[in-house]
Amino acid sequence: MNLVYLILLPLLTAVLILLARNATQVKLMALIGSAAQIGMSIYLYVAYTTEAAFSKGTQMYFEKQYEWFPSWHITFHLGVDGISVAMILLTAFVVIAGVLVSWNVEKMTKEFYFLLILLSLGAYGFFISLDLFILFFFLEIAVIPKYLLIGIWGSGKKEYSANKLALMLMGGSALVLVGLLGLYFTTPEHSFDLMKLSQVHIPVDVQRICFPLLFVGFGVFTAIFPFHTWVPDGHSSAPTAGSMFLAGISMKLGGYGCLRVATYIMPDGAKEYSTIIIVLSSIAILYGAFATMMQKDLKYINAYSSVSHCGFVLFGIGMLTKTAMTGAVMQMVSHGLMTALFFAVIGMIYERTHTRQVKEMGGLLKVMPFITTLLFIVGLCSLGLPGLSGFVAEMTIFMGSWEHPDMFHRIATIIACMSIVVTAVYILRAVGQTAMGPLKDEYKNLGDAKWNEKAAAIILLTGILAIGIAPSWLNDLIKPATEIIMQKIAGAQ
Amino acid sequence: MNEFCTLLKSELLITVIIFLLLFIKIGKGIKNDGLLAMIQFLLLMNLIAGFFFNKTGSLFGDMFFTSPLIAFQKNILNLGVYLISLLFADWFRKHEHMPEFFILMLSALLGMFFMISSGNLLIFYLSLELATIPVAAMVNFDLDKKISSEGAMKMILSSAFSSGILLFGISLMYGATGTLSFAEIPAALDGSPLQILVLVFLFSGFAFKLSIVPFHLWTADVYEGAPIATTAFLSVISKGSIAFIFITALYKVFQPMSAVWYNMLILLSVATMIIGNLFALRQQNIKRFLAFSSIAQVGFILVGISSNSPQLGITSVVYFILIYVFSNLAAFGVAAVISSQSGKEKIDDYKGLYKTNPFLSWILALALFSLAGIPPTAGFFGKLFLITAGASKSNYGFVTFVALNMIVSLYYYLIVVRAVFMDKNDAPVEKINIHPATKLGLVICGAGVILVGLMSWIYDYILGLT
Amino acid sequence: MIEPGLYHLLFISAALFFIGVFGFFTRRNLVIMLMSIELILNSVNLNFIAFNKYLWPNKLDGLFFTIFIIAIAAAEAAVAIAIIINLYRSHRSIDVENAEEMKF
Amino acid sequence: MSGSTVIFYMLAALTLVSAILSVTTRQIFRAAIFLLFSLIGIAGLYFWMQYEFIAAVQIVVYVGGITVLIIFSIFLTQQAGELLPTQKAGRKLFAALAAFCGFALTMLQVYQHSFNRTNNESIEPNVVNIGNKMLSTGDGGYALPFELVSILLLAALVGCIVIAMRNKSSEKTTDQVISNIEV
Amino acid sequence: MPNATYIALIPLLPLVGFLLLGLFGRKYIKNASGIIGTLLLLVSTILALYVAYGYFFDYGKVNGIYQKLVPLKYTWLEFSPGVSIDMGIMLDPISVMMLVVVSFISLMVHIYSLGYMKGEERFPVYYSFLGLFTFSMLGLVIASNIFQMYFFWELVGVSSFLLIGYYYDKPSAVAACKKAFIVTRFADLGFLIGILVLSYYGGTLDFNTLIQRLTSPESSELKNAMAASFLGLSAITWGVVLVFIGGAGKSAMFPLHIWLPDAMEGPTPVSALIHAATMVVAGVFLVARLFPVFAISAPEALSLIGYVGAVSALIAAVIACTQTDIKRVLAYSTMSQIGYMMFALGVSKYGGEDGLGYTASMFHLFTHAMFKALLFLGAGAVIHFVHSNEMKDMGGLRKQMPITHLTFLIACLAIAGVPPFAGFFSKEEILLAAYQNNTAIYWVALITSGLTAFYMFRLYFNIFWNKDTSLEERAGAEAHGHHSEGGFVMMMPLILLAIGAAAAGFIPFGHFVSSDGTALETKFHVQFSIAPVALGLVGIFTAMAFYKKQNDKPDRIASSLSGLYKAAYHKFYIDELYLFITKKVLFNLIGKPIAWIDKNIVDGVINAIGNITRGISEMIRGFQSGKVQQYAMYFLFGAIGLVVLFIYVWH
Repeated sequence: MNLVYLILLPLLTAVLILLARNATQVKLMALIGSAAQIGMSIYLYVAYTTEAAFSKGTQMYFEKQYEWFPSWHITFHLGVDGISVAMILLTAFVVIAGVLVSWNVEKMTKEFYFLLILLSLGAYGFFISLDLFILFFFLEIAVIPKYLLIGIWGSGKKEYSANKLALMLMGGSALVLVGLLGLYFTTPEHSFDLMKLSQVHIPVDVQRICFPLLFVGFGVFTAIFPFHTWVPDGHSSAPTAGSMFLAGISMKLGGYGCLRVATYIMPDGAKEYSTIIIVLSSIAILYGAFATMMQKDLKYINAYSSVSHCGFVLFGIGMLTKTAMTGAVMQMVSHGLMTALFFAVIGMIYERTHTRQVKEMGGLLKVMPFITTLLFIVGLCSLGLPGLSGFVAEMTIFMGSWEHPDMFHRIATIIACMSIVVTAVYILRAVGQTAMGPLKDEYKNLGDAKWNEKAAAIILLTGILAIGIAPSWLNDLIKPATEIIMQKIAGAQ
Repeated sequence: MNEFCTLLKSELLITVIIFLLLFIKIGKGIKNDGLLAMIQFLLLMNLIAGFFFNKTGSLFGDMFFTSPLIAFQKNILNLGVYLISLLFADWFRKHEHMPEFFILMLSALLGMFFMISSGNLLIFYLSLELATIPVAAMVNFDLDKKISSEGAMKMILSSAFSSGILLFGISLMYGATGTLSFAEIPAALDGSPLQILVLVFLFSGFAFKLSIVPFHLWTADVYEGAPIATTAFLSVISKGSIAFIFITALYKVFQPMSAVWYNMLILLSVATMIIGNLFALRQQNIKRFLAFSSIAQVGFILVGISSNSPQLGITSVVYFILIYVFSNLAAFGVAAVISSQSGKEKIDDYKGLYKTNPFLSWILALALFSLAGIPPTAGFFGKLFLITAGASKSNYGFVTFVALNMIVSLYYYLIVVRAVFMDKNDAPVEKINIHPATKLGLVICGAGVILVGLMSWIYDYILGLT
Repeated sequence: MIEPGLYHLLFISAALFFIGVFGFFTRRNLVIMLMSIELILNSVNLNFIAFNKYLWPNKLDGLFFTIFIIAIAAAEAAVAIAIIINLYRSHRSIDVENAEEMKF
Repeated sequence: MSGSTVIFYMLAALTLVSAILSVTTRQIFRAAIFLLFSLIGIAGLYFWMQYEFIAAVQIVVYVGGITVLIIFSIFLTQQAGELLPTQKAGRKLFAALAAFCGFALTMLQVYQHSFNRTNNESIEPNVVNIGNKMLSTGDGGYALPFELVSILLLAALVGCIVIAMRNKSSEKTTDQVISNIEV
Repeated sequence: MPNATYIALIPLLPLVGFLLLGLFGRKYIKNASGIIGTLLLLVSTILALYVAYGYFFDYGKVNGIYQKLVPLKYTWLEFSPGVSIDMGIMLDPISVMMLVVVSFISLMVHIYSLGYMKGEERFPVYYSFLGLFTFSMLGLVIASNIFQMYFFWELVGVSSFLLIGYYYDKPSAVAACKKAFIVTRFADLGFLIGILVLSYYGGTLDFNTLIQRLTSPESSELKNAMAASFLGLSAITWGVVLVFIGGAGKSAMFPLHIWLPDAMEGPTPVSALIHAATMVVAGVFLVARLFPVFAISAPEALSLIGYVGAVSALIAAVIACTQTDIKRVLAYSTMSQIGYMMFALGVSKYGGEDGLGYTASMFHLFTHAMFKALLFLGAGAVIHFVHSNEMKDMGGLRKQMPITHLTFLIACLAIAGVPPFAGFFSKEEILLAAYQNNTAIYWVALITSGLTAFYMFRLYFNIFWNKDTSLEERAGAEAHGHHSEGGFVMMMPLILLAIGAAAAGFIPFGHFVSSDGTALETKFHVQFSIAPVALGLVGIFTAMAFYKKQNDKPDRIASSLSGLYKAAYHKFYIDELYLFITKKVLFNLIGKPIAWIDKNIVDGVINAIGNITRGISEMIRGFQSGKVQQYAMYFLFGAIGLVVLFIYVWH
C-alpha cells in the first residue's frame, strides 16, 4: 500500500471540512474521514503482517521516496516498520474517538475539527517519515493546532497553559533541530535520511553532543523530568478531544522520536547516557505518581499519571534491552488508548457535573453507570490490571529491565515497580470518591452516556482489551523492529 | 545597444514608469482610482518582464554588473513593490499625492536596483542615497501627522550620519587601495588595522540600513511614524535589497577578510536577535512590533550569511527574503486594512478580530506563523535553511542559541495570535469590506506563504542561479 | 615648521569629521545638526581629494567622488530642510528634544 | 618655510576653528556664518592642492547653495537673535569624549598605516579631462553616476515639494521642476 | 490423558456468566440472572468433580505417584525465548482439590445468595461479580505458569474489591474495599518482584520447569541462584520470600492482615466465599505450589513462613476473643486458621513422612473451607434475621432458627477440633507435624486451638443462648416479615456444608495429597490427641460458663486484665499504625512535598525564565530613548567598539 495516502487522507478531510457548509456537514466529514483513517490503518496492519510474513528481516516496508529539496539531499522518504504501524493504529483509534467525543462542540465547529484533523495529519506524517527533515516538519506542524485548540476551546487558565505548551514544545523541537543539524553535517554525503544515517557510524564525540540534544528535545514532548510541567496545565485546560490528542498521540511522538531517532541512530550515545535516562525516568515515574496522589482535579490526576506512565516509556527505552524496548512501545500504545479514554470519561463527567473537583462528586455510579464503569475500567487499566493493556506493557518493561543483573538497574526497576502501588492508591481515591459513596442531590437527575460517547468509548475499549487479552499480536508486531534496533545497539562499542 | 537595453532592462523599465507618472501628474488627467489601477498594471507587466532576457554582463566599465541571480533578486523587489501597490490601495486612493508617492518609491527602487548590481563603491554609494533620500520623504507622507514628520526627521538625520561614516570609510578605503571597483579591491586587501577600521565603517553603513544592533535604533521610530505603505517598503524592499548587496560585498569584496567579518556576523547576529526579541515582547503598536520582529529576522539572515559556503549562504538568504516578502507584506497588509478602516494600530485593538474578520485573521495568523517559522508555512523552510547554512561551520553553541531564540519570537507572535483568536472583546474591529486589489494582494501573499515552502523547485531554481 | 603633506590633510579632515560628529551629538537645533552633517561630508571630500592628489593621481576617482558627494549633499540638505520645515509646522519648534514622541 | 606652508596652516586654522565655533556658538546665525567660513577654508585647501575645479564647485554649491538654503530655513524656523538652548553638560562631555576617542583611534590607524602610492603618470584635474570622463560611458567614465544623481535630484525635488508645500499648488511647481531637470 | 477442553470449561463457564450478566443483566435478564449464574456454576462444579474423579482414580497416578499433568498450554505473551507467559492448565493433587473446593463452595454461595440477595437492585451485577471471582479463582488454581498465577491473582483481588464495595454508597464499604485492594496490592508488589527474581534465575516462568530447575542440585540455574546473594541471603531465598509476601498479603497473614476484618463490609455470602473459603487461602496455595523450592532450596524462607503463620494464628485468636461483631470474630478466626495452614507448611519438609505438614495443611485447607463457609453462611442467616452484626442484638435464637442453630453448632465443633468432626482430623495432623519439627510452634498452636474453641463457643452461645429474647420482642423482625430463617435456598447449602464439615475428616487425605505425590499414610495417635481435645473442651466449657446465661462474668474478666483486653479489642493498634504510616508519612511527608516542589520549583523555574525575560526587556527599554542624537551616539560607539574589538582584542 502507498503510505502517501495516510497523509493525503487527513489532508483531503481537512479541505472538505473547510468547504463544508454547516456544522453537521463538518461533523459528518470529520467522522467519515476518521473512519476512513481507521479503516486504512487496519488495512495497513493487515498488509504489513502479510508482507512481513513473506519477507522476513527487511527493516522498512512500503518504502516510498520522492524528490524534495534535492539540493539539501532531502527526500520525502516514507516507510513503516512494526513500531510505526502500532503507533499509526493508535493514532487512528484516538482520532475517531476524539471526533466522536467532541460531537457537541458548538463554538467554531469547523475550525475545531479542522485543527483536530490537522493534528492527526501531523501524527501520521511523523510516524511514517524516514527522513528526519520531514519528521521534524511533521513534528512541528502539530504544535500550533494544539495551541489553538487549548487557547480557543479550552477552559481555566487556558491562555497561560496554551502558551506554556507551545513554548516548551517549541523549545523541545529547537533542541531536536540542533541535534538533527549535528547529524546532518557529520554524515559524509550530508543527509537527513534515517536509513543512511543508520548505516554510517556517527563519531562518538558527535553522539555525545547530539544524543542528549535529540533525546531531551523529544523527551520534552513525552514529559521527561523536569520538562514535564506543560503536561498538567496543558491537559487540564485543553478541551476533551484536545487532551485526548495531547496525551494519546502527541506525547507519543516524543517517545517514538527518542527511540527511532536518538537511540537508534546514536547507540553509543544511548549507552553512555542510559544511566541518566533511567534515573530521570524513574524519578518521573515515582515522582509523578506521588504528585498525582495529591491532586484534586480529575484532569490533573490523569495528567500527572500520564507523566508517571510516560516515564515508563523512557524507562523502557533507557534500559536498552529488547524486551524493555518492546515494552516501551507497548506502553506507548496502551497508555495512548487508556489515557485517551480516561480523558474522554472525564470530559463526559465534566459535561454533566460541571466540575472536575473529585471532592464535589460522589456516588455517580448510580446515575451514570456506563460512564462510571468506564472510569473503573480505565482506572484499573492504568493501575495495571491483567486483561487490560496496561498490565501487558508494564510487565514487559519490568521483565526487560530485570535482564540487567547489576544493582543499579535492579533498584531502578524496583522503584518503577513501586509506582504500581502508588498508582493503585491514587486511582482508587479518585474513582472511589467520584463513582462510589453517597450521591449528591444536585446530581440526582443526570443522564448517562449518549450514542457518540458510547461509540467513542467502545472503540477505545476495544483497543485496550485487544491488547490486554491477546497481547501476542502486538508483541509480534513490535518485536522484529526492536530487534533491529537492538542489533545496532549491540553493534556499538 | 541591444545588449545595453537587455542588461539595463529592469532599470530602464522603472525609469520609464517614473517619467510616465511625472507626465501624468503634470497633465493632471486621471483620477486616483484609475491611475492606481494603471500603476498596478504597469508594475505587474514590469514584474513579468523581469523574468525574461536575463543575461550576465557588465556595463560602464565595471560599474554596473548584472546576472540572472541579480535579475531574480531585482524581481523579488519588483514583486514586493507590486504587492505594495495592491495591498495599500485603500490608503493610496485617499492620498492626494499618490503619484508622487509612487515616483519616490520607484526611484528608490531604481536606486536599489543599481545598488544590487553596482560594481563600484561610487555607484554603490550613490544608489544607496537614491534608495534612502526618497524614502525619507515617503516617511513624511502622512503630511498632517506629527509622528510622521518626526519619523522622517529621525530617518533623514540618522541616515545622513550613517552615510557620513560610510563615506569616511570609503574614502579611507580609497586611500588604502587606490581603487573603488569591487573587482580590484580584494587584491589590495591585507587585513591591516586600517582596513579593519574601514571594514567596520562600511559594515556599519550596511548595518544601519539592515538595522543590525546597535545600528538599528532609528528603525522602530521611523516604522511607527511612517505611513504603513512606507513602513512595508522599508522593512521588506529596502531590507531585502541591502541584504543582497551585503552578501555580495562580504563574499566578493571582503572575501580576504572573512575571518574578521565572520566573527563580526556571529556577534552582531546574536546581539540583534536578543535585542529584537526582547524589544518586540513589549510592543503594543503593531507597526513598532513588526519593526522589532523584523530586526530579529535580520538576525536570522545574518546567521545564513555566516555560512562557510557562499553558495549555501546566498541561496538560503535569497530564498528567505522571497518568503519574508510574502509573510511580512501580508502582515503589513492586514495591519494597513485595519488601520485605514478603523484607525486602530494597537495589538489590544485586534482582540476578537476573528469574530468579525476571519479572512484577515487567517492571513495575519499565516503571516505570523511564517515569520515565527512554523510549518507548513514557508517561513519554516526559510528559517531552517538559514540555520542549516549557518550550522555548516557546526559550532553548536551558536546554533543552539539561534534555535532557542525561535522560542522567544514564537512567544510574541503568539501574543498577537492570541489577541486575534482567543481574547474576548466587547468592541472588536467591525466587519471590514476589503478593497478588491488589497484582497488580491492578501490572497497572493497567503498563497506565497504556503506554497513557496512546499514547492521545493523554487529553492532549487535559486540554487541554480547562484 | 614641517612641510605640510598628506597626513596634515588627513588630520584636518578627521578633525573636521569628528567636530561635525560632536556638533551632531550636542546641538539641539535641527538646522545646526544639519550643518554638522555638512561638515562631516566636507571632511570626507577633503579625504578624497587628498588621497587623489598624494597617492592616486593616475585616476580621478577621488575627485569625481567628491563632485557627486557635493551633489548628493545638496539633495540631502534640500530634503532634510523640507522635512525640518514640515516638522516645524507641526511642532512649532525645531528643537530635537521636542521631537521624541516615539520611544521605547 | 615657504609661503605655501604658511597659507596651508592659515587655511587649516580657519577651517577647523570656524568649524569648532559653528558647532559651539549659541547664536544660530553665527553658526551658519562660521560654517560658511569653514567651507570657504576647505575650498581654499582645494585651491592649495591645485584642484581648482573642485574648489569652484565647492564655492558655488556649498557657499552659494547649501549655506543660503540653510540660512533661509533658519529664517523660516527661527526668531532672530535668541540664544539656542544648550545641551546638558553631561551629554556634551560624553559627546566630546566619543568624538575624541573616534578621532584618536582613526588617526592612530591612519598614522600606523603605510599608504602605498601609484607611480603611473598623473592626470591633470583640469576641466577638459573632467568633462570627458564625466560623460563617457566606457571604462572609467562617469555617465552612469551622473544619470543616477540626476534621478536622485528629481526625486528629492518631488519629495521636497510634496512635503514642504502643503497647499494645492503642487502641479505648477512640478512643471518648473521638470524644466529644471532636463539637463 | 484428560480432555483439556472441559477442564478449560470449568473456569470459562463462570466467565461466560460474568460477561452475560455484566453486559445484559441490568437491562434484559434482571432476576433470572441469579438462576443463570447458578446453573452455569453447577455445570462447572460437576465438571470439576468429574475431573477430580478422573485425576485421582484414573489417569492421575502413574506407578504410585500423582503426576503434574499439563493438558493445555497456550503461549500468551513471549518476552524472550523460553521466558513467556503461558495460559495453561496444570493438574496435580492440590490444584484438583482446589478446583473441587472452589467450585463447590462457590456453588453453595450462589444458591444461598438466591435467597439472601433477593430484591437487591444490583442483583445481576452481584452475580456477574461472583462469576468473575469464580473464574479468576479457578484460573488461579489451575495456573501452570507463575505469571499466569499472578494474572489471576490480580483478577481475584479486583473481584474481591468489587464485591466488598458492592454497597458502594456506604462510605465504610468504600473505605474497606479500597483498603483491601491497596494492602493486597502492596503485597503483590513483593510477589511481582519475587517472580522477576525467580524467572531471572530460573530462566523460565513455567511452574514445572521452574521447580525442576530450582530444586535439582546439579542444575546450573540453582547454582547461580545460590551463588548470587544479597544481604547474606541467597537470591533464591529472596525470591521465594518476596513471593511469600504476596501470599501473606492475600492470606491476611500478620502484619498484612488488616484488610480482612474490614472486608466484612461486603455481603455475607461474599465473605463466606472469598474471605473465608477460597481467596484467602490462595496464599497458602501459592506456597504449596512452590513448596519444593521452599523446602529444598530455601529452608530459611520456610521457617519464616512457619513463624509468621504461628504468630498470626495466635494474635488472631486473641483478638477474636474480644470482638463483638460476629462477622469480625469469624474473620479473625479465619486468619487464625490460615495461620495454622501456613505454619503447617512452615514446619513441613519435602517428601515422604516429613511431608506430613504439607498434607496436613492442605487437609486443613479443605476442611476449613467447609466449616468456615458454613459458619459464615450461618452467620449470614442470623444477620439476615436480626438485621445486625452485633452480638448484643442477638441471643436465644436457637428456637427461632433451629436449622441454622444445628448447622452452626456442627461447624463450631468442627473448628474447635472436637472429634469426630472434620476439623479434628486436620488439626491433629497439623499439631503432630508441628510437634515433630518445632516445639515452640507446637505450643503456640496448642494454645491457639484452646482459644479457638473458646471464642467460637463464645460466639455460639452469644447468638443462640444467652439472653432469651422471644419473638414478641423482635417486633422489628416481624415488620421486616422474616418469620422463618430464610427459605429452602438458604438452608440447603447450610445442610450440605454441615454434612461436609461433619464428614470430610474421614477422607484418607494423605493418599491423595502429599508433598511429593506419593501416598502418605497418616497414622492416628490417641495419646497425642488428648491434649488438644482436652484444651478444646476446656475452652468450650469456659465459654459456656461465661456466656450461656446472661451475667457479668465476662466484663469482670475483661476489666481484670483490662490492658491486654483493650489492646486486643483494638486489634493491637495495628490499624492505627498503618493509618499513621499512610496518612502522615506517605501523604504528608512524601506526597505533599513533592506536589509542592513540582508546583513551585520545577514549574517555578520554567515560569521564572519567562518572567525574567520580560523583566529584562522592561529594563533595557531606555536604550530606545527616542532621541535621535543618542541613536547616533550608540551608532558611533558601536562602530568604535567593533574597531577596537577586532583590531586589539579578537584577532
